[in-house]
This record gives sequence, structure tokens and C-alpha cells, in this order.
Amino acid sequence: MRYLPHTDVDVQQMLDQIEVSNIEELFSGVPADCRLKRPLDLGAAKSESETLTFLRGLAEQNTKTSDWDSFLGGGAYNHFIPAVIDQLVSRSEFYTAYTPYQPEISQGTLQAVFEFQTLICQLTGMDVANASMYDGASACAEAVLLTIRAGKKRHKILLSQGLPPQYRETIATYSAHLNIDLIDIPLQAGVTDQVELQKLLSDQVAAVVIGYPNYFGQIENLGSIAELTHASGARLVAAVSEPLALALYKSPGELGADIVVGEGQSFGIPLSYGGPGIGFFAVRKEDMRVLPGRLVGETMDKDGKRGFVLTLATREQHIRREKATSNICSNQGMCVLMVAIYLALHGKQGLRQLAEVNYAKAAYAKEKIRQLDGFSVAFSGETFNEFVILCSEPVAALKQRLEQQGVLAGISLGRDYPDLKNGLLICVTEQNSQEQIDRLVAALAGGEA
Amino acid sequence: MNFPEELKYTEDHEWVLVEDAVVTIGISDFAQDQLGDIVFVELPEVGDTLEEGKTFGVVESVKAVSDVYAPVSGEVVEINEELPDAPEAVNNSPYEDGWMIKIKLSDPAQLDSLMNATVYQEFVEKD
Amino acid sequence: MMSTEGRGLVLDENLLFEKSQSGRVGYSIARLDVPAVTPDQSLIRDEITDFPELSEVDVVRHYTRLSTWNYGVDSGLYPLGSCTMKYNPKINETAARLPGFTDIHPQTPEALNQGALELMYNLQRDLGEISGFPAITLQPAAGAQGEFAGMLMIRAWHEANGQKRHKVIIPDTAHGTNPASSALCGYEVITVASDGILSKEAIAAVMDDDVAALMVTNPNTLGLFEADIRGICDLVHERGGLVYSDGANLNAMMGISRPGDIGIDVMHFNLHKTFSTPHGGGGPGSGPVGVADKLIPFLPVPYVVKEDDGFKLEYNCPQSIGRMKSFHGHFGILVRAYCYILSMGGEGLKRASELAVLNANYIRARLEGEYDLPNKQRSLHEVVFSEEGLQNDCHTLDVAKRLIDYGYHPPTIYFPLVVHGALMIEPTETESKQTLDEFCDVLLAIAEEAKTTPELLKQAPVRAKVKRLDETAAARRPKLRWERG
Amino acid sequence: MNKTPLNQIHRQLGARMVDFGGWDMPVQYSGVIAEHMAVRTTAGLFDVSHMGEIEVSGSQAFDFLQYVTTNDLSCLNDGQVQYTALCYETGGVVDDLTLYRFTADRYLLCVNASNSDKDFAWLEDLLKKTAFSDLTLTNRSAEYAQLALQGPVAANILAKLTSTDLSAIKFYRFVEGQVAGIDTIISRTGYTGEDGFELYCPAEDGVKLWEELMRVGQSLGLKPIGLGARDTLRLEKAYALYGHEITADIMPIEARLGWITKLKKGNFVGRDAMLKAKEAGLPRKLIALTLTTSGVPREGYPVFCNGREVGYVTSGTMSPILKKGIALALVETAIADSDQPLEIGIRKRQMPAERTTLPFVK
Repeated sequence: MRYLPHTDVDVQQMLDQIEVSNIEELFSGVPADCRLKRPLDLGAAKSESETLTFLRGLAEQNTKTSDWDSFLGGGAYNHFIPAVIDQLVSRSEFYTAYTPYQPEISQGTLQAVFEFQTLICQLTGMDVANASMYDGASACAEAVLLTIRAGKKRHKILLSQGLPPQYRETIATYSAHLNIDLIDIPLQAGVTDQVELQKLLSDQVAAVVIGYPNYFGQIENLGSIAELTHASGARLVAAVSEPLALALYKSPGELGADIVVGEGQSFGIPLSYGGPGIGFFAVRKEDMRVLPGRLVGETMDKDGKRGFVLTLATREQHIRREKATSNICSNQGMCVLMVAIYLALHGKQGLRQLAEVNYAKAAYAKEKIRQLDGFSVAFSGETFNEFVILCSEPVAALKQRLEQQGVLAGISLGRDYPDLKNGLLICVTEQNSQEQIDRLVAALAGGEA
Repeated sequence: MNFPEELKYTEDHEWVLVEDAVVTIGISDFAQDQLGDIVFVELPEVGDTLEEGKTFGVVESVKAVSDVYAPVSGEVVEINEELPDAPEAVNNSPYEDGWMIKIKLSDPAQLDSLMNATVYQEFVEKD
Repeated sequence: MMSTEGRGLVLDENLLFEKSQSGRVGYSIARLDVPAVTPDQSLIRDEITDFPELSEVDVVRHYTRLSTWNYGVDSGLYPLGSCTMKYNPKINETAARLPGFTDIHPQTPEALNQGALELMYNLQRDLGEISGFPAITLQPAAGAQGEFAGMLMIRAWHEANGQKRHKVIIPDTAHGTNPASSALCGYEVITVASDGILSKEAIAAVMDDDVAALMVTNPNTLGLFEADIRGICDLVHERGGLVYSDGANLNAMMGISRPGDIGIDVMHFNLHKTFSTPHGGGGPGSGPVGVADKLIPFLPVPYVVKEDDGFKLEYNCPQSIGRMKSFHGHFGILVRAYCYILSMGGEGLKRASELAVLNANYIRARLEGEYDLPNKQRSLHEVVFSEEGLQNDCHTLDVAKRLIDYGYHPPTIYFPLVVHGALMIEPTETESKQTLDEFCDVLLAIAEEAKTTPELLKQAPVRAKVKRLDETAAARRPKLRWERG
Repeated sequence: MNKTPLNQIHRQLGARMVDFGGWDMPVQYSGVIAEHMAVRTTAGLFDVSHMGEIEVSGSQAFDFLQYVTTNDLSCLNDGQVQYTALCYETGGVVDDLTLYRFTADRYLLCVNASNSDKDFAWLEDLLKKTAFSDLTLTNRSAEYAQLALQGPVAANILAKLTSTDLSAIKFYRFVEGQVAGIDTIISRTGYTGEDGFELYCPAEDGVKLWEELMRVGQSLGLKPIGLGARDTLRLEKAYALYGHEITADIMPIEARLGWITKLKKGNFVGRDAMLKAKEAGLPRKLIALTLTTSGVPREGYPVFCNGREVGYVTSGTMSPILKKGIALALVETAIADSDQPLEIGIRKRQMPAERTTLPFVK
């Protein structure tokens, strides 16, 4: 086997050195009644070419956003990925390294993470960001746990129904056994109902969690929500599933959020059927020591030279064990690199310009669809690159009709929002040309795509 | 290693300075030496009431965390505001600049169960 | 060849923000083909202060230079105990980058992504065969999240049986994630001391009707197989508890022993350890979980099922613990792991375990005597030495740092906590005898240096990008982001 | 954000302000419960100046409105108010509104704040598409301040400031008179289920009208009331709120608004769709539910019958009067008409809820 370098001679010499006669003896510590008495039923090893051919066969059965007209978003976004990113992350000094426990030979990873933390702070308008979490949903759940830890006796969490459903479900899983009371804040016209919010706030509420933009692509009035939330002494958590919006709209930090979490997949990470992505997590200085996850800090070596290390480790499981701020012991290293490179390439001007392109394309599609008979735009408020339409034709049938024409029209909202059975969530990015959008509109209208 | 005579000590290595009803509390020279470079100190708030034997704060070095326990019960009347910004004081001056909290005693009798310097020294040496 | 000679081309490199030049760009965006419109001014932010402005060349050189300061498995031996830093096959990377795998949206109708679902289904099946569990969830994002999912299922099972148990038993050799994951499920942790391996008596002493589960790692972090495991599982089951196994060390067991066959109720895999997916400088990992029949109703949603008309994502599980994260797990990592299993086949995987154990024992045989070995039992895929006997106040940390000067990544140090100054070595099966010999020669030389010239250890490393870093200063005055000075 | 003429007053009163559909509005002053109780027991004053006012005038105003609204204009005389709705061709609701008849060819439509621009555009659109010629649409929203004076003693308070004989103004009637010397449309209407008035005056006089009413009302227990109580009050009376019980996706006849949907009056926008739906049998129906256990139902929560999802909550709250969770829900007609037990899904649990006759608070 090409990954196993041992020759028979090697093996024999090693056994001699160990003073056993065969490999079997090395397993003498494993009782007979614990042994598997048959070979593993996994088939024979495939050659490199056989393996690739087989996997290509599976890959080709999938529907590629690169071949179809895709208007799917809902927490995973089809953005262009510059060639530079894969070229650089393919450097195996990066991807075959472990967590940087030995800083002297991990400065590459450490500096890249330090730069990532800085980029996230700048983007979200916050003071401190960690080295990343699994994804936006789990980061949001960890944020909820943070507010409970830091919120003294407060045990209620108010979740806007505009949070992505997968975020709300993950939060429910994480808080299942920690005596946390999750309460939904209803929506009004597609955004968090602030009248309801005010009614729900009390001195028992640890946090209010709002999507920005929310699941319907709507831009919530975070500033006003922050005022209400802080008046009751709770923390405001802003969850950002489409971070490109932060290049265009006021940052959650500027609007008063205490914690900003979100999903970074939009920034140079392939869709890959929904994973891996990357969760980012940013807080104010006051919460630095209750932050979950890894943190890289700047320091100096013996000669006074700048260097970077993992720091504030005492928050973590390998030291605090059951008292840790989280059980997480990895970050999304490779994805950190992708996001950092993506942001470095686009920079100050590029990211803003790209956000404006997304906004304009979505606005164009929204207006075209608004004018169609049998369709209406569900909510009037400001939207970024996603919006909800209501269809008089049953959504399931409509989607299938469009699939016949190579169009992935959007996400049906019925399952997660019973009151939006006729709702379709449509996402438009820089990857959708005007022709694509016009095809979508024609197809919706019932014509040929 | 030095263990001032005027202080009383606990088996968890806290020291207590008794000035009538108010006592000052910190951790001993031995404790700070065991912990190594201290990077963070977490203290209670003024007004909190502490219970003898219960933890009232945390002292962290780079790779270790240890709780600090209340040698006596009472109400916190003052905390060392300097420590959060200058945790190294606990290493450099455990009995002076490194003091942690002052509490108003609720049960003076509890002081009797504490060790004097000599007993404490023997205690840490056989450890 | 064993020496600390030679010159590395290790150059300095500023931060992105320090290299930034106002007006420089590194991107290209397609011409806007629809009318330009912008949102209401009151909603718009000002430009992002100090956000970098760089050319493509700047960015490429920046990260290329950073990469040269890193040490990866491709750079050399990476014997981190309990981390299984085996070679990451390149075909895995090629496979994971097939457009049919990268360009698929998680919300695409299942009927249109049958290939992806079939791959996940096959991987569930193969991991089941390797571990002896009837059902597998691929959703957890990493080992720690797998543990969390496993403990949640255990709690859900107890509650479904009308039981409110509050405690979890964890041996002192366990990874810190075990207690942390238990705490996340609202459990109180009972630590039990193990003398190398767990004894049935030790467990019996703490096992009662309030214990929900025992969490073991097998082989444990000393590289020892828990010989009493069957008896221990029976004991726990008799008292109404369940047994969780941390799969961190599965690399010693493939084709040898299956947790599902010996009484374990739930176990997580670390695909980035046992199944060769890259560690990526910290992640992404992937932590599938295998469960016994009784726990199947509680699996996280969704998971892949096969029906007459193809593969589907199953969401309808009323007793499920819910969802661990967005979408369907780290699919990109699943592709790599499945690719590895295909390349190795059943025999290959068993051979990998055998050679991993052979390698660890070879190192043990070569170093025992010069380095102190606290546990003499027959060890498997890893070996743990202590710092006893190191001369001139040299410590494990010094040995580790000196290894860097010789061009090796240090082993895991100061873990497990039960060994004083632990030096935990796991070579994995992909290292040749020649590599191991050089490594052992170096460790022996370092032990000699400790006797004769200890300052070489104390000063080490001297050949890396930086010397030893002041971690105390970093923690006392945390500087966690760049700011314009 | 849009501000009403009284914005400063609210801030001086220390009201908590929120973004309500783009308007900076008071959600509460002293507290939702206290304000709710004040309206039920004495009186409350609401700033509802964010509501939109659209004037329709001209010889064809009647015909046009008869065509675009669902209720029957022919049973409306001068000085009367009518609750009605605008619908899409699909039968879904554009907005619900109160319609004021001044004369046979002059009407004022009072519409929801967040819909007023949409409504105006919709009406202009219809005007273009249709043959109606001699009429003009004017958006007068900015010209009016609107205050709602509601509660058992509302009339006593208003009487102190006007010579108009209030007893002559019956429910859903209005007169143009003077209040505190300000020209005001005095309308005996409201959204709380209590007796009371909605007062329209020139925007610039809004502050004075408010201050005068508060001055004479204080001794009678008059309190300023925010949007929070406005919502709990209307829900106890099961009044529909746009975006909840009625949306672009729900027909008025599904939302128990058959009484403002006069299918027999002749053709109007949305009628065909509604007739068709009615023929086919309406799939959904709005019902009132009260939780028998603790818990608060919220908008969007699913409604179950024998474990099957059969509908969803359109509005829900904790009733200050009943001290119970109450909800309006849109459910399958067959289920609605049956007496099978229902549950509301609150997170993972299903809470038993019993059918209640409307309104929740009689």
C-alpha cells in the first residue's frame, strides 16, 4: 500500500528490536473476547485511478450551481471564488499542520489567524474575535450560552423568528439541558416585531438574538432593538448568515450589538453541500474572558521579536475541563485561511463593490417579479441579496416546473413558516447574470426559461 | 520562602490579616510560587457575602486555574482594584500589593481554626 | 541524518494591514449588467477603517511566506500523541475538489443530489462496519461536537425511559473535552482514578443509579487497551447506565476490535485522525457518531436513508436530539475520509492499525531505559514517557523545544495529566523505520545533551522563525487584534 | 425613520420608542398591563398619526370605491364610517381600512401606516388600468394628526373640550366639529373594543389637541397608551391586524371578515377569486383558541389536531384580563368546524388549547 512504507525486512528488524516474534503479539493486551474474528467487509483497496473514476461517477450525479441557474441561498451562498485561494490553501505547510500548540513552528498559522481575528473585528465593528467556530449556527448557540454564563441569574433567551431556522434548531439542541428558556419573538412584515419584543423583555432575559440580515434577507433595525434590549439589561446578539451585507450596511457593533456571530462561507469557501463553512464570533472587550474557542495573541520572543501564540487558554476544556467556556477544541483553520485570503484580495473597495452588485441584482429581480401576475413580494422593507415572494401557484409544483428548465428557483418556506406556505425565498448574487434573472422571471411567468 | 508572623493561614494557602472586625485576604508566597506567573485574577464584588470554605475568586497562570477560598465568612467591603490590570503583584508582593479582598467578619470564632505562621510553614514543607 | 546544521531561508513578513497601500486592489468583479441602485443612505456604513488594500501579488507572496514558517505532516514526522498525524493522501484533496462535490448547494432537492447522498450513505455504512454500530450520524462538525451529540443521545434515552440521572463517570486519563461535553448536557462529572487501565472494581465503587454514563477512551491515552472493558460495560448496563467511548484512538483498532461488539453504546470518530483528513492548522474536523440500536431514535437530524426511489435525508424523527449545526455535516471532509477508505480497503485499514502499533512499540523499545516509562503494560499505537531522570533540571518542555532544532515536531507534552511531565508519542503507520530511527537517535542525543550541555535544551529552539515566546505577557495584557499604533 | 407630530411629547413623557414599520413610535409609557387596564376601566389616549389618510373625490369616486373595496358603499350615508378592505385579484388583502363618507363624491380612507404608500400606488395603478375617469386620489397622510381617545369615560373627557353634542354621534358615525378650538373630525370609532373616538386634526394642531385632552382627562384617569397595549387590547376583542389575520395570502372571507365582503354587491377586485374559493369550499378558517395550561402562543406557531399540523397561529399573547394565553389561528375548515381537540406547538411541546367564541373578552 502506497501510504505504508514498511518493507518485510523493516518489519522483521523492528519486531526483533521489540523482542516479539510477530505483530500479533503486540495485541496481546486485547482480550480474545474483544477481537473481531473476521476481516472487515469493505471490499478490496482501489487503485488511485479506480478511486477517482468511482468518485467522479458520484460527483456527476449532483446538480452543480455552476451548471444550473441557482437562486438558492438561505444560509449558504453561491459567490465567486478567486483562483488564488485554492492555490494558496493547497500549500500543505498550511493544511497538513495541526493546531498551533508549538508556536515556534506554527507562526504561519498563528499570524494568519491573528489577521483573521482583526478582519472580523473590523467587519463587525467589535473589539475581540476568536479564531472561529464550526459554523454560524453553532456559533450562535455558543453565543446564547455565553449570555447565560455572563448574565448571572437571567435564564430567558428571546429568539427572533427571523433567525435562520437551522440556527434556531441548533440553539434548541445546545440549550436543551441547561435550564434555558427559549422564547420566540414574532415577526411583523418580515422583521422582528418590536412591540412584541418590548412585551417579552424583562429582568430575566439574558439575550435577544436577531438575524442581520434576517432569514428573509430583510435588514432589521438593530439600533432601535439594541436600545430596547439594553434598557432591560440584556445582551443583543446579532447573527449574520450573509456577511457580505456587512460591507454595505452599518455594522452590528456600530448599532449596539454586544455579540456578533455568523457564517463566513460567503467569503471564498465552496458550498460543498453545506460544509465545512466557518463560524465567526466577536464580542466587546468586557466579554473577552468568557469567549469560547481559540484565541491568538501577539507577544514577543526571547530576543524581543514579534510573534504570535494561542492565549487565554485557561477558558478552555483542556485546562478547565467541566468548567470550560465550551467543549470546542478546534477552529476551522483551513476555512480561516480561505476567508482571510478572500478578504485580503477584495479589501476595502472590492468587498463594498461586490456587496453593491449583489444588492442591485437582487433589486432588479425583485422588481421584475413584483410586476408578474400571480406573484407578489411578501414584505416591503429593505432587503440585501435575498427576498421572499408569494406565489398563487403551489410552491412545490412551481419549483419542479422550473427544475425542468434548469432553474433552482429558491427555497420553499412552508416547512419552517406555516404562515408562508406560498412563500419562496429567492437569492441573487454576482453569480447570476441578467440573462439568468430574466430566464427566472420568464419561467415563473410560465414561459420558456 | 517567607511567611509573616502577623498573618494566619489556611490549608488552601490563603493568608488572613486581622485588624479588628475587618480582615484582609490574599494567597501565600508558597501558593504564588506553585502557580508560577499569574496572568489574571478574578475577584468578587463589594457587597457580596462570602461563606467560609467557599470559593470567592480565581487565580490564573498561563496553563492553570485555581480557585481561591474564603478563610472566614463575611461581607466584602473592599477589593484590590489594581489586580485585574497588574496580576503580577500577586507574584512580586503576595502579602502587600498582592492583597485581594477585605471582608467584614461575621463570625470571629472562625479565626481560631486558622494556622499561625510556624504551623503553616511545617504544613507546606511536609507537602 | 542527525544534525542541527544547515541554513533555513526564514524571512520576516509584516501583517496584511501594515502592507496595505491605499488605492491598491487585488480583485476583479464582472461588469454590472443591471441598473445600479443603492440602499437608503441612513442604513449604509462608512468605509471599513484600516481594512487592507493589496494587489493579488501582495496577497500571494504574503501567504506563501507565512506558509514557510509552518511545520506540517508533509514537512516531516509529527508524532503528536492522541492526534494521529498520519499522512494526508493527495487524492483526497483532488476528490474533495471535484466540482460535483464543491458546487452543490445544501438546499438542492434531494432527487438532484443523489451522488452526494449515496456517498454519505456509503460512508455511514462503512464506518458502521469498522466500528460495529448499526447506525451512524455524519452531522457533528468535530470530535468534541460528536461527544456532545453522543451525550445528548444518552440523556435523551434516559429521559425517554423516565429516568433523571445526573452524573457521568470519567477516568482521570480522559481528554478535557469529555468532562466539558458532559457539562454541556447538564451532567455532574465524577472523576475516577485509573492505574494505567480501569478496573471493574474502581467503576463499581462509583457506579450507582444516578450515573447516566461512563465515558472511556479505548485504547486509553496511555495507549493501553482497557482489558476489563466488557466486564465494565456489563456492570454499567446492569445499573441502568450507558457507556460512551471516545474514538480518538481508533487508529489502533481497525479490523482488530469493534467497540460496537464489546458493549459500547455510543462512540465518536475523528475523521481527521483515523481517516487521514487534514488537520488544516486546527480544522475543520469531522466527528461522526456511531450508536447501538437503542439510541437510533435519538440520532440528530438529518441523516441519510436509502429508499426504493433513491437516497433521502431523514428529518422525521420525533425523539431526535435535534440538529447540531447547519445542513448535513462537513461534507467536504466526508468525501476525503470516504476516498481514504476506498483506497485502503478492509485489509489495508487493518494493516494500518498493525503498523501504527508496530511503530509505537519500536520507538518504545528504542527509547525505554534512556527515557522513563511509567506504565509497563503492553501499549498499542502510542507510548507515554515521563520526565523522570532528565538531568540538570531539564524538563519535557525543553526536550520538545530542542526537537524543533533537529527538524521534528514535538510529541504531545504534559498530557495525560496523570503522568508527570508526559511525553506522549504517536508515530502513526505512515512513518518508515528509517524515519523512526533518525527520530529516536535524536531523542537519545537530546537526553545526552541534557547531561552534558543542558543550555542547548534551555535555549531551544534557536533555528525556528522565533525563539521561545513570552506566553505570560500574552495572557497578562492580551493583544488579540492589530490596531493602528 | 418617520416621526409623527407628537414625537417630542412621547420622548418627554419618557415613552420607550420602537421602529414600527418605519415609524418611530411609543410602545409603552408606564407599562403594557397598566395601560391596557386604564383603557378597559377609565380612558387612554393613543397617538395614531402614523395611520395614512387617502382622499378620493369626484363624481365617480363612489363607483371607483365600490369597485376597489370589498364592503358595500351603497348602504353608507354622509357622516358614516365603514370598515372595509382592498384586495388583490387573487382575493388576498392589500390592506384593511375605515372609509369615511363626507358626501356622495368625497371620501376619506384611513389605512395602515406601513401600507399607505403601497395602498396609494395600488389605487393609482387600478385607476390607470380601469375606465374610471372623473375622480382624484390625494394622499393626505402628512396633513393629519390622529389621536384615539378610548375607554368608558372617553366621552366625559371629550365633552369638556367641545360644544358638539357627542350623544348625537352614534357608533361608526362622525362629524366635523371643534375640539379645544381646533377643527377636528370627531369619529366614534376605535380599535380597542371600548367606547371612544378617533380624532383627526391638522398636523400642526396635534400637540395642542393632545395636551388639552391630557389636561382635562388626567382627573378622570386618562393615560397615554403605547402600541403594546393597543395590540393586546385589539387581540382580546379579536380584531384583525394586517400582516397577521389578513395578508396578501389570506382572503377576508377566511379571516371571519365575511361581513365586510359583500359578494352580492356586484363586481369588485378579488370577487371572482373569492367566489371560486367559496364554491370549492374554503380550505382555511380563522378560529379563537385559549390555552388551558400555562404558556404563551405566538404568531407562526403550528396548530395540531391528533398530532397532525392543521394550521398556525396568526396572533397570540397573554391576555391581561383573562391571564391566559390567547390566540387567533388559521386552521383547516373541517377541523375548525369539528370539535376535535387542538394543540398549539410551542417549541417541541404541544399544548392543549380550547376553542373560544369571539371575542375573548366580551
